Amino acid sequence: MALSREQIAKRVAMELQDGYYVNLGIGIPTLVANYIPDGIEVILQSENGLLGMGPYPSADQVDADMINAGKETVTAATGAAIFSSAESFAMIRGGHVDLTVLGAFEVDQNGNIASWMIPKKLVKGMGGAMDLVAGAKNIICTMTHANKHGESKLLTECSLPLTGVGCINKVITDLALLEIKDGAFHLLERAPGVSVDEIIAKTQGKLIVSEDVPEMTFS
Amino acid sequence: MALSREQIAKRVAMELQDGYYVNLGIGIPTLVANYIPDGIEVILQSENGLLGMGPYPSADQVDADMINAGKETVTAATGAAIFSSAESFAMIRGGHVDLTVLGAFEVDQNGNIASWMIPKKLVKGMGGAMDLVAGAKNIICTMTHANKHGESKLLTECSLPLTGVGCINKVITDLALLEIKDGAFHLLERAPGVSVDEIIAKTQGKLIVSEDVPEMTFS
Amino acid sequence: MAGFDKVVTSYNEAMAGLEDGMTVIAGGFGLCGIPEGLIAQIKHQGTRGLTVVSNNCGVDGFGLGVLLEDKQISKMVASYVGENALFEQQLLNGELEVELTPQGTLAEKMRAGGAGIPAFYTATGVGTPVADGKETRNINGRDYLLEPSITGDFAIVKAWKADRYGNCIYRHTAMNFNPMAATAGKITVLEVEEIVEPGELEPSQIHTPGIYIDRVIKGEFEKRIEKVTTKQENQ
Amino acid sequence: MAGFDKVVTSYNEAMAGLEDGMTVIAGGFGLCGIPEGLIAQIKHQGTRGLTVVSNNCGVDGFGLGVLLEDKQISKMVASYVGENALFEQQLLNGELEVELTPQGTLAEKMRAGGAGIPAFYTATGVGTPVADGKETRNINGRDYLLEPSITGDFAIVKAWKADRYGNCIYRHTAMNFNPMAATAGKITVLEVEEIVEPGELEPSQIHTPGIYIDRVIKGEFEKRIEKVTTKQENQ
Repeated sequence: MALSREQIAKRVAMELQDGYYVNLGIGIPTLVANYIPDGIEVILQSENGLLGMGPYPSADQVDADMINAGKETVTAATGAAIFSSAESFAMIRGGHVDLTVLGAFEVDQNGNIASWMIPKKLVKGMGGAMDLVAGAKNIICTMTHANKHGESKLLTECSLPLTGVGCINKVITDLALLEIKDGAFHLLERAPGVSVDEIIAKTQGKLIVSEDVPEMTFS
Repeated sequence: MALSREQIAKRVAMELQDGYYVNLGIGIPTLVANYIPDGIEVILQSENGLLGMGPYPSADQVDADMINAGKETVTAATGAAIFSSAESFAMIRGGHVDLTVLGAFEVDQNGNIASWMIPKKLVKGMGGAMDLVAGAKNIICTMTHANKHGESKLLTECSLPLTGVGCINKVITDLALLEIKDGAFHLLERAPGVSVDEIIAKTQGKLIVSEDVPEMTFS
Repeated sequence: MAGFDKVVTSYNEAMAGLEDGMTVIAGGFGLCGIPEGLIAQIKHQGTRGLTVVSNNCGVDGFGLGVLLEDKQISKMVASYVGENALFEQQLLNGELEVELTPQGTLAEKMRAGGAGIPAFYTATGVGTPVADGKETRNINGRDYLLEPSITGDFAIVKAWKADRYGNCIYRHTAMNFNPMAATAGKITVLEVEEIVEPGELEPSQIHTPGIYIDRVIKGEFEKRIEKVTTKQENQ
Repeated sequence: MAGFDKVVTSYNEAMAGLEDGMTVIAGGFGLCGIPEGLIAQIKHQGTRGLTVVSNNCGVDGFGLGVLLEDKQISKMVASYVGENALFEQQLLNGELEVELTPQGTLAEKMRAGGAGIPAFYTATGVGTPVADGKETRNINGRDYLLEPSITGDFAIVKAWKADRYGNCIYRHTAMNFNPMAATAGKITVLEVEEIVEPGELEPSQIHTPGIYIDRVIKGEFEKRIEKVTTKQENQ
């Protein structure tokens, strides 16, 4: 069965390593913070200028001057640092963030990503996404494998205007975990109960499938 | 009579205006701080990262962590700010310093300055001088009018490697105050008791002399 | 001390000299850390044909969004302009031009503008619509875009505390774009919650040194919150 | 918490991985704000063929000057290298290469290196020997030089207080080049006067966020002063 948003977030969280600085995008990526495995510590970077983002505040802790990049009220964790947008993107652009998790409309077998602009629809802007994909060492893209019409979002070549070129390493969808390398998607894990055939059917880009594709586990 | 170092500094200080941010170079320029006219306030910038340089400390205030760009121990004035070298030169390069006063080996009638390198002598480095001359809105150069052999240091064209191109507006020497514009030195004031003829004799570059050149006053 | 007493007491003085067609750089991220009173003054003055450079354009009826009501903005340079129906409408009508700029590139363009760096290279945007019309250059095996810096006729900035020299500190994440905006205005106006005596701010803890600041005014802030999220709701 | 406990207790651990021929970026201005113990460790390790990037090269017998004694530095990138007889001698002998770089350009090259900006334009040095071999480009009517950024295999940095995450603050003008150096090392090692508990440093007052820092060590500092100047002597 296809993964829920929470299950996708949970699987992403298993990719975290002790000591990682991580930037989580809006949507499913934000949920990853709820599933950080026991025994490891990661520090969350929010690109509006916060390193060490804590949980949401209690009602009486809400402070208009303490928000994250999604403009939600948050808290600062113990040991946090706060700085300007220029400093924040110096960190990002300079490759100091270990992992970035973000959503997308499309990714392709060459690691290109389209996530910000659908022609003929109103363009709201790229925010920090282009900087994040250009700067991060290691990017995980979270998305549904296909759109609501059943059309694949894992493509030979992105059809929408790009956010970044050749920058995505890993995709975690509601159906599968795939690595992108050498011009192809490599199917590494499938969602519990999802068949390899379904993933093949819903992947338009070049897909490499090994003999035995394990089901995901979540712990 | 030729001005003393202190008199040059005193004449430079009369160019200060209320509200100026000023960077004073090493040597004679440093002395300018001792002659800031009554009734005006200037803030001294030191390029190692101090805006609001105060006087030298008393012996028991000396602090190894509080120095100026000349590596002398100093104090911070009330209302000072301290920052990194990158921030300091952002100020300088960005044209936020109102006046820079520095020494030179040579200046020429096109406003070029040579102040850091004498071929065949050991080169110690340009420090912040190139950044200062490229960034300042307004630069006063202090120097002796001629070298110890009587050779002019106000030239048609600098003979030494340059520190900056077309950047010097004003020169205050031991003999005169001159403005540089339109490819010439314009003699505006002479030191008390120094004749126009002596200044003409000791200025190799193109010199414009008006009919009546007043003597400097110091108040 | 006249030369360094940058405190003004009226918003008319604070924004004196702002003229039609000028470029205004504004600090803030969404509605966080925005110079509310200075924006209101621009609305009040009715200045038109403005190019506004800011990460966002506020929301309908608050923040920079209020300058849309009388069509005072002709061009917006921003990274994200959602949450604003009037913006959308003026954009579709062709009454408003928008130049979308990646957030980190926008921050760096402001910093570069203030720091006398006319242009810099960045990998951000290579191979995307952002690269259209820009030089792409390969440096050490990777492609980069040449991005010009930004300066403004005015910068409007919100800080927490400032002294009369304009030295200031920001509060929490209300810092955001404010420090860069502060450096990039020909005239930079700072609106603060509190004016303190010189010396109250520790010199090495000052976020923006006063050299960048031309005028300081004490404001009153509503500090509207875009998305109140709390533990109870979300966890 | 292992992942973020960056504190090491020996200088061997602090400088582990430094190899012959590497580039080391060092904070400090003259003898002010220099990582004394880390420099001593490099001397102790005997690493050779180093390229050292720092505003100055210390003095004879102190600061980076001690690395000259056993000829460990093969190239120095600096803005000012006076006050050092051994430096002079090795330079004249051809044992040492020097790349003189304007102070502001040097600071910006380090910042750019840490910030993922491969190159930027600056007016500093146009028409001077610094421009030799570099691209000069006219932008909006003024000439600028293209300056590439600098990164190092190691950066050695001195701060006042840090927590185990590497968040730190500098003391007075001992800040100088340290914040930029901190961002520009593949491995950045921080030597501090005091290690504090996480949370003791106010988040918005941290000068260098810990993300840039790989190792933290508590040092003992002599803090030698180059020019003691006092009121009595001078006024």
